[in-house]
Amino acid sequence: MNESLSQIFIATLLTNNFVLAMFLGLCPFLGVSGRLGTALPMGIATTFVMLVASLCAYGLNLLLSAFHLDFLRLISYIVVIASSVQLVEMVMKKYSPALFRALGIYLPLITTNCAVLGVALFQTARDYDFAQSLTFSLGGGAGFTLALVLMASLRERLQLANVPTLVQGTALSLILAGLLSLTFMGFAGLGGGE
Amino acid sequence: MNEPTPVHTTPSNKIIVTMGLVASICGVLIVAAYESTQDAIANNKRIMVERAVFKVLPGAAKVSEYVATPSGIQALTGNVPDGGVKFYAAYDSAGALKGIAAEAAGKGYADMVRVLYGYDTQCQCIIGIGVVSMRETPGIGDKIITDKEFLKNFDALDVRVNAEMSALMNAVKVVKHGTKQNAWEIDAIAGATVTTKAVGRGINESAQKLLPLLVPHVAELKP
Amino acid sequence: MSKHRIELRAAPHQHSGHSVPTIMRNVVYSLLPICGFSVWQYGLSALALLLTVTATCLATERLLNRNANTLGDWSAVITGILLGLTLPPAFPLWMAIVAGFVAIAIGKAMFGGLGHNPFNPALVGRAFVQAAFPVAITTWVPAFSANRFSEFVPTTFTAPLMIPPDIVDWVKQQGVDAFTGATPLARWKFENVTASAHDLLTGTVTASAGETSALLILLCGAYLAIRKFMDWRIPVAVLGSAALTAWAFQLYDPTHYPTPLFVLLSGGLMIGAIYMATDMATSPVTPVGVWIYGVIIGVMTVIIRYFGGLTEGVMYAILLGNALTPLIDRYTQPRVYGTGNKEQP
Amino acid sequence: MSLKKEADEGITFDTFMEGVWRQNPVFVMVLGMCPTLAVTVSAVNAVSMGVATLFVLVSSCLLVSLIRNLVPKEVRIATYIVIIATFVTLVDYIIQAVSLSLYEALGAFIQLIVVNCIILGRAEAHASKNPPLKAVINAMGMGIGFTIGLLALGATREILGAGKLFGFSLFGEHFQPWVVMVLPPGGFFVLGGWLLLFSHMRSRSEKGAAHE
Repeated sequence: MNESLSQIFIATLLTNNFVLAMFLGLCPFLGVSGRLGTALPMGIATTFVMLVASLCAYGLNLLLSAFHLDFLRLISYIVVIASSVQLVEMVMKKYSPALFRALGIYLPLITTNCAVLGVALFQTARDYDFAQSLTFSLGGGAGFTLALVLMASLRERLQLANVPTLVQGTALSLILAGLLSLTFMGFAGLGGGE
Repeated sequence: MNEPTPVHTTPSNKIIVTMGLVASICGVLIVAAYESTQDAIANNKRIMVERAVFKVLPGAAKVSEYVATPSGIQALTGNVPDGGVKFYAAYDSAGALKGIAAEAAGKGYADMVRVLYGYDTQCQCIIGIGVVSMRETPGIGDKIITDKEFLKNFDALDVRVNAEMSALMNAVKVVKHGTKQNAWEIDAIAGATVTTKAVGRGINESAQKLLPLLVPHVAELKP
Repeated sequence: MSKHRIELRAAPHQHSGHSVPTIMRNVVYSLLPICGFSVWQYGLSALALLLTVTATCLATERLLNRNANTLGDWSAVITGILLGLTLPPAFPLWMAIVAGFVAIAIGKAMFGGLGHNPFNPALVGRAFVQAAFPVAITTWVPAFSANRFSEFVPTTFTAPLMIPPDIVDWVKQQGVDAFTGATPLARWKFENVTASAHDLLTGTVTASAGETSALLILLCGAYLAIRKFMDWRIPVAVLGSAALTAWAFQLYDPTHYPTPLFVLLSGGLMIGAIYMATDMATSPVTPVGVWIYGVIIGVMTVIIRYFGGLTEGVMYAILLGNALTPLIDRYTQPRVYGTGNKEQP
Repeated sequence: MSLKKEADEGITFDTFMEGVWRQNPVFVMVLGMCPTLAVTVSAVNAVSMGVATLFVLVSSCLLVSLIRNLVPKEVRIATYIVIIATFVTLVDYIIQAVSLSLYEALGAFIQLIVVNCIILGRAEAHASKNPPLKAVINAMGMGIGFTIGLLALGATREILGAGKLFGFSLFGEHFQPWVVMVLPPGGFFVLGGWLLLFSHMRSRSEKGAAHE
């Protein structure tokens, strides 16, 4: 539909945050959010892969629609995402070894991040054009990073708290995520346009 | 588990053969599934569209898909062309045109609110709406389905097209609860203003685009 | 207790000259006039609501800390009163019990109790019931109705788990003129009608039990600030930034945006800025951090009110501020003495 | 080789029960979270999603196990992903053919089964090293465990969030739904609550064992 770019960006960043409202990318969200130092690079790496995946998916979708090969969409998306992760890894290793050292270990994890495939699938389902798709992936990545960083900073702080042993671990992360999600509900309606 | 094995690489022709084998198995499976479910899916989609259209245009018995473009209207085949607007023409069992249905969408409280509205070509007004999809707050936003008073707005919502056939004579507008005066205004639901406005904006946008293209060609619609 | 007047910033406050129970007790004292006013304004239903929420908070606190008696630190009482004050006076009591339980259980006990909770417990409870019961939490009753001391609002004693009855007819019988059933903020947002500053200051408007009289809340807050039981920077930062933001919007389009005074006095901004944003466990420690935190809350409040789907944004703005607190602390941390000028890895 | 030894081990009851209880993907391993939280707003959705995942899991593991000796190590993961994507596409079409309204309720999350870590995890860790029958039985256990987990979540959220179970009203028409339960925060809270319950039960049984 005719959503403006700023609407899409605000929606994916805040109101329909990928992690906190759409539950995309939860595995890394719960797994890698233990330390602030790793959360930010992970978020940036994911955003970057999302952008690449979104570009590829856009082109691929044009191609598949032109040849009426819709049934190959899922399989080709996942293959493209897996190989673009590989490609990003190789390019990074060659041209920016420092960045590679910082992000390298997260890249393979991103292949099975449902947020990345989610970007590709949702932009197709919503019939976004090129600019909309790019904005969607950027906003999604930024939203993922925001949620990850917030979560990591909270969890780091709670390491000093005497959290009951029963609650420690994933349950605590989930409750924190629930509270963050509750907080983000306050953004509902932002960017709705009067 | 992963004992350090001496580096041994599989010859690339073996890799290619295996991948080819796997790919062909998968290809066969997908195509088989696609072919065998195609009819059922098309049938399901048709039933779904019919059910939605019949709800907003009571008395209809048959639906066909059309597209309106600046150069006229034609039956829809394949994708909707750029600048075209998709709509449904509904006929009663005798084959007479019962009305037009089209989709409208507006940004609501949580996400896009998508509705289907029924348009009567005689009175040039909207005579019913149904929700296609929405994620509004249950208990508040979903009043647009349940609130009888609100649905009365769509008994005969005026969407006449102006003489130049360029836009609606009066834009559809959402007004504060209890202040509806004109037939082209929608009386908002108290406490669910955001969702109501989304519906109003969506209908206005869609009608402004579709009706000027459609009205000059209504006579061409035949079952 | 020491006689030195040492500046109190935020936790850890062991050396500030005030013990935790002392501060907490004084906060409770300062809240009593506000409670009294809301009971005078809304009558029996408000009284029942405040008592129920506070009792629930205390009971939950006791239940979840079976080994240590943590009731003595008064914190559960504060949570209860604040939560009660942010709820609509006619809120069904069973829902109030849910709110109180969630506030203490999910908001505090889950994280190890007082001082460890990342979010303000009262606001956690309030945000939970806001999301759970969106209709009941926006059902308002008129202030100063004639029968307020002789009868309860019909919704107060709704059977547990059931939908509260419709009170439209009941409100009509109260003989209150021109009751719109909407808060000043909602009326501004949807009808572009702003309430007068006089009404907002004295509390003759429709709102939650404790967010009506801005003047009274301001006075009680001043008491706390003067006695140094509260960091005055936070309310100043919140209110100041909210007023500035509102002023900027009004310059831009005076017909559409209300005056800064309306923004300051309406809704829960006053009680939020003074009593909730200042919660020591959930606000930053560093002086710079405190200012950043306050400004974020003030600006977000105005943005949510103006552009969001909700009419009131204070609660979510403070929760967001709470969520950002660890980050703010981390990036405004003063360098530890003796670590040199190098940045820490 | 350890691979050989493992393959020779017989099929025990635990092959099946491992996924249902001891290694339950939802409550113990906390895997496959996206669909777990996103679609479990009602019991029907939860079961449908669980069965769809079960189907993909079992068929992928079967195929992976059948060709386990053919696939070169280098392209192992790529092959598995292609196989999984194939079966997900299959499920996608089947659900569309069965019920479009169910399809719309589950949305894009059917296709997101591809990146459900349970499936790739099982294919890689179990099916690629075991004969077909054993792989299928183990996958079946995992899938059923996953479905049970989803059902527990979906039922809780539907009962509280709508006062219904499988669409049937439980408390009469005056029940006040807890809207938050069908919203995203409710998903997090309910799963968190179930995990708390599980770890509580586990610590109880451990204590009990210690006392004996």
